[in-house]
Amino acid sequence: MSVLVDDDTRVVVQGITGGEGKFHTEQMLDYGTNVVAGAVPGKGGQEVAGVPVYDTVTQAAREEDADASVVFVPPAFAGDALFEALDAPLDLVVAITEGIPTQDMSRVYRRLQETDTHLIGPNCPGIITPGEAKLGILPGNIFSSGNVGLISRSGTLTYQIVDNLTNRGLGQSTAVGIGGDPIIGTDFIDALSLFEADDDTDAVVMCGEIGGEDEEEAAAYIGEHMDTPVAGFIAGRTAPPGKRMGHAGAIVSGSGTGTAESKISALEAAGVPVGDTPEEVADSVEDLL
Amino acid sequence: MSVLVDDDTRVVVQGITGGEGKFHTEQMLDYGTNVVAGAVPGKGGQEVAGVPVYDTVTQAAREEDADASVVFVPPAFAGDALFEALDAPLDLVVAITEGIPTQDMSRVYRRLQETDTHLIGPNCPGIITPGEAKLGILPGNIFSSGNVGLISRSGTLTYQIVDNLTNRGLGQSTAVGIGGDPIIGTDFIDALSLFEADDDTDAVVMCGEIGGEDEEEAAAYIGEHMDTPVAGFIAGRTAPPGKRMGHAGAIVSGSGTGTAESKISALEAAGVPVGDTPEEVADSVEDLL
Amino acid sequence: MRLHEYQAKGVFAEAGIPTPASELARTVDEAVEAAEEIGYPVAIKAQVHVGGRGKAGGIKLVDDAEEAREAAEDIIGMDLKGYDVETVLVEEAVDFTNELYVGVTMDRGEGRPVAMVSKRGGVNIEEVAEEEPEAIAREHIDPAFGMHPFQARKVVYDAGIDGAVAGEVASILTTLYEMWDERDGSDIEINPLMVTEDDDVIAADAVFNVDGDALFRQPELAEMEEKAADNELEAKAQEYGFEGSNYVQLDGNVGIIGNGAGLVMGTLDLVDYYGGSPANFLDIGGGAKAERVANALDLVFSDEDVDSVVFNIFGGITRGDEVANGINEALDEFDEIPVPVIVRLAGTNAEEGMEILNTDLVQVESTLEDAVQAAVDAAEEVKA
Amino acid sequence: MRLHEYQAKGVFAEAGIPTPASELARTVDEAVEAAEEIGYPVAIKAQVHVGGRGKAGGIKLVDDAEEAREAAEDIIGMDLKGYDVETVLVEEAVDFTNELYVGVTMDRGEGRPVAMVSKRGGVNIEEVAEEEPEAIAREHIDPAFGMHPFQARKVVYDAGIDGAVAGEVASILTTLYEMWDERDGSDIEINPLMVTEDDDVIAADAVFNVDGDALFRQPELAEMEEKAADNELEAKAQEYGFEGSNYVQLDGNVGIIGNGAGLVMGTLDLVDYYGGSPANFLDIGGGAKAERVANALDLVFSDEDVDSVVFNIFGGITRGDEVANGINEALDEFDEIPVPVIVRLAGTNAEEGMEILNTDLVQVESTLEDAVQAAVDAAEEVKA
Repeated sequence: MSVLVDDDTRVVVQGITGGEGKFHTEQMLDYGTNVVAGAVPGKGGQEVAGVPVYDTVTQAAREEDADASVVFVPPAFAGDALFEALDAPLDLVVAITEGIPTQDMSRVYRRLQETDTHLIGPNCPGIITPGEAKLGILPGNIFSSGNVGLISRSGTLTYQIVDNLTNRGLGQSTAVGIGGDPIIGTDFIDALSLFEADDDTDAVVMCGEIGGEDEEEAAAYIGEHMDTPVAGFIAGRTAPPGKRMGHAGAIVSGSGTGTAESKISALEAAGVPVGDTPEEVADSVEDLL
Repeated sequence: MSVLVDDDTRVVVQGITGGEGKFHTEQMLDYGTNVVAGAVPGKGGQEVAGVPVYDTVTQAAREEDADASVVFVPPAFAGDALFEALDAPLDLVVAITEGIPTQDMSRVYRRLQETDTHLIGPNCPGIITPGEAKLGILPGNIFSSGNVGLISRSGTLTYQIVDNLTNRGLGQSTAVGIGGDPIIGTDFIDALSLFEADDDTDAVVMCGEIGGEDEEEAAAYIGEHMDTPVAGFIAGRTAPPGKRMGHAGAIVSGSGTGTAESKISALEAAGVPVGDTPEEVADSVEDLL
Repeated sequence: MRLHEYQAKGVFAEAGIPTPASELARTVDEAVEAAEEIGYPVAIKAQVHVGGRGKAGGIKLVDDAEEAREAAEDIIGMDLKGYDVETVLVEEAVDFTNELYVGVTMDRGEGRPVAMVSKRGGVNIEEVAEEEPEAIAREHIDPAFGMHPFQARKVVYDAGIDGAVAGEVASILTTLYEMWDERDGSDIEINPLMVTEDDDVIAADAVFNVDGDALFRQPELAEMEEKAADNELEAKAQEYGFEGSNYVQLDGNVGIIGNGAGLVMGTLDLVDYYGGSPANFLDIGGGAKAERVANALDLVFSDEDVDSVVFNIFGGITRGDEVANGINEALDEFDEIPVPVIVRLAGTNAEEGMEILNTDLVQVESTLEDAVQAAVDAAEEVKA
Repeated sequence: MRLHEYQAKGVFAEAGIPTPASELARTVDEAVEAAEEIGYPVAIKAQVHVGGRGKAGGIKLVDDAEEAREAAEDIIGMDLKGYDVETVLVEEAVDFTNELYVGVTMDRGEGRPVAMVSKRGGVNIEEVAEEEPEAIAREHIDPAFGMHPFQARKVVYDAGIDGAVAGEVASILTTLYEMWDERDGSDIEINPLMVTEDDDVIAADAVFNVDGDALFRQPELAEMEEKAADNELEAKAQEYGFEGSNYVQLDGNVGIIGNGAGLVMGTLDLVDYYGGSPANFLDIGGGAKAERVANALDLVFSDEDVDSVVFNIFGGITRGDEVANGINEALDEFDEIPVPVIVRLAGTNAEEGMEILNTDLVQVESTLEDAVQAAVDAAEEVKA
């Protein structure tokens, strides 16, 4: 078992004819992901890496029986691409695109609430069930199959932590990068509840960062609803207020919400050990299992 | 028992300071309706017919514990007034206003689907539970209390049929004018299902007219879901295609949908006797009871 | 409210939709001059609100000045299905390889707009809808969000539009929806949307119907509403304030006046039921003020086909006695009542009202059935 | 992206929101001339992106030319919390009886905009929000429908705004929301919105923050983005293409370069954890092309406070050996490496990569912890 993606997930790549889209389609195919179609307006009938391209997501989903998509569409058109994926409808949409205007995402998020689709991202590395499928740009080779679930707002920091886990033989059930934007689809709580319900996940690592209050809300959720143990990490302890740290969502507001301290203390209050270093996170996971 | 309104319904009148709003507030109060507030922006603090006026519906609902409204707001502002009523939120909104632009109603209807509010109208005479309360402009004195439910797209035609019923001693549980516009809140099926669930309604009269396919859909619903017997009447048998008959919704389309024939045969196929005259409708009701 | 083809094309062109070169002409000379300017072949098209203009002889394709003059002479001033043709549109004839259909309308059943695209343009789309519904691709629009760009593409590709023009057709559909949305359209369509050999697309005809209830916020379109109505009686109705759909002229000889659309429709049906033939639909609305009643009677009397009138009022909030006084006052204004008028009052204080009515001028009946029967009988007598 | 006060007021005024008469001045003479033209009293306000300008001496109210000259001399060229003041806004001083607050921002928790109104204007609204949250009325906006007119009224009346100005405040809030929506605002506010004795309302200050990710479709606002960054290092970062938030200067002496925002933040935290102090945040993004690596190093070397650099790359899709080659190439471009650089590679082919790195120029560490520790130690040594 795993969360959201597995061997059977049938994937459309939106924006497959672009540079990134093409490259990562090949990478996903190499990893064994079931990429069944691409969708790019005006490019219907072409092929990319042996995958047939359709003009619309609806056509791709209908003709190839796809149930998920990965979105590499440029920011100016990504909002529309997400609406298209929700409309198809697909069960899972993974939005890799960075730099989507916040108001576009606000509208997508509004629509998302009315659907049963899981949206991951945007501005995220994707999701991987090691040995089965990856949807996104994650480097498949650093992951290994196991019983640790991983949720993270960041990309390379996730890889760092996965590396620490894998080096100790702690494999992953599924790892999901939920993205560094202020408005995202699947949030910590959504992902935590999926792992809680997954029989093959015995511990979860939750890797947060400054900005917003999702980690605080997740802490409350963990305290009330989770039996599966959770270990935490929070990046950005040294970030000054009012400055964005790379991610559009990683900012401590002037009024002092979104600080690392607030998140760490909320998690610790919910019984979640928060590591000071990635190594300490791996230590905690070993303890929890 | 009754449907949607009774003694306990606490009513806000939106647009209470206008000519119609004021007149019908007095009429409703005379009938015994529990009109507890008015709402008109900028008129907060005034009184109309002894009823306190608030600037917003939210304030009126909060301060006076209202759960329903009647809307007399002019067409240009009525769409906004309906959104305000849905937002409050109220359980029941009765929109009397005629001439609301169809696109405004399309947006209201979209929002309505996400709420639990019952919207009656627009372009309707309102709803009455004889002896308890009336919300709208219906002439209270022609109604009498009894066990016949009545649903109609028209105003005076309803009065005509009620008159025929009352003259024979066939009183009404509740009568609801659902309105003559192309896009309305409560449709035949909604109202039929309410009467079906009402213990004190033993027969229903459904008074339709040309335009749209609501009557056809209602016929299918009656055939499948109704135990309470229904009698029907359809106005507009002699209307030529492409011409609106007074009501914005009363039009047989060029392609031939919305004809009286289609509606009558659908109803008859569902076992609903359709009278040729209002008197025949009353005959049918006597037979059904 | 329906715009004329030339008005609709003006609005389309302003929004950036390609339309053929064209000029409006009111005389034969103007038409020929316009044809010369545009260059042959041109189409000469009657500007009246009638479907199937082509079949009825209202559209002619001409190749030179002589033909243009002949066609203009034929069309200007002709009677097209009951309408006088006063104006023609002289328009560049476009060579095409394909005719498409695109349109946006309100789907009243769904309560939301729907965009439609078909490869079967250039023919009656309602017939296509009936005979081959799958030939029209449809996409419902969420009125909260408006049309997403992907939806325009989706419906165009679903309709099987050729890839060479799909992008351009989607873009025209997007413009069409925006117009529909911003200008309170009820039905907007291009049929045919012509595709040329060079894969250009061009709107060869244009339909633009506006929601009459929204004209208050569409001043530019309201101005286009022709002051001159389609015929004299409808013009008179407008003058009297029986706007829009409250007066509809029909083919029969029994005039019908009442209050409330449903009740008037019901009265029409009863006239038919008793073997008569309705001359009109006239809803005078709530109350029965003397002036409004007088105007209504004058309007119906002006219809030469009318042989009797049934006046059916259900007094609700307004009491029957008040209504009767209003009717008496109105009747006083006529030197002579030209055809029999049968009045029926019902509702609050109906009996008091019927006693008040001046029976020297009108016949009073106490039930709807009796009143309609009397009017039908009276009309038959006149005919006989 | 934050507009200057004068830019924001320009946008507000264009949208029809009343603002005080004002002129921009770059010299003392220009300021005095502007003051004379506007008429005293006027406010002279420093145009820099700093909160609490008043308290810091960046805003002065003057009553005559002499005072104006003095104030302009004080403010123009002053250092305001680290920013050079180059421009002042000379503005009519408005007499007011009340100061309100109105604003629109994105509530990221809800994923939808929120409109805010308060009678507690003229003070730091974030403090009000913390100390007396009920003093701010809030209304969430459905991004599908936009702000309904009733919502503007609702939040204004809920805030307890006086009936005499409620309509005008609601109308200003509506305009504010439309601007926010059409121009991709992130935070827009008026604080204070002054109410005069005659119940006029006027925007005495203006905040307009734009979503940097949306500047591609807001060319007018993008042009307002000051070419001159807030300081030299940030200007250099922009030039090198480390736009927006990818380079942030901090107060410490350990330079930090890495790929990925989370990993760089994590590295900053580790520097702090090991007793060091980060000099900057620099995310060079995916891959490690030689030119980009060289630019990153040059940027961090340009910071005079930097005593050592930790370079932390996690090779994911990009293999460690490729990354190492990129770094070697980049290092070759420097005649001299001015401060110790500690490199740590991880991920795919990390070991191969570390073997390839030129250890004459950089120190290589195999774990994150060791690399950070080494950088902190090196920085301490330089200091000592």
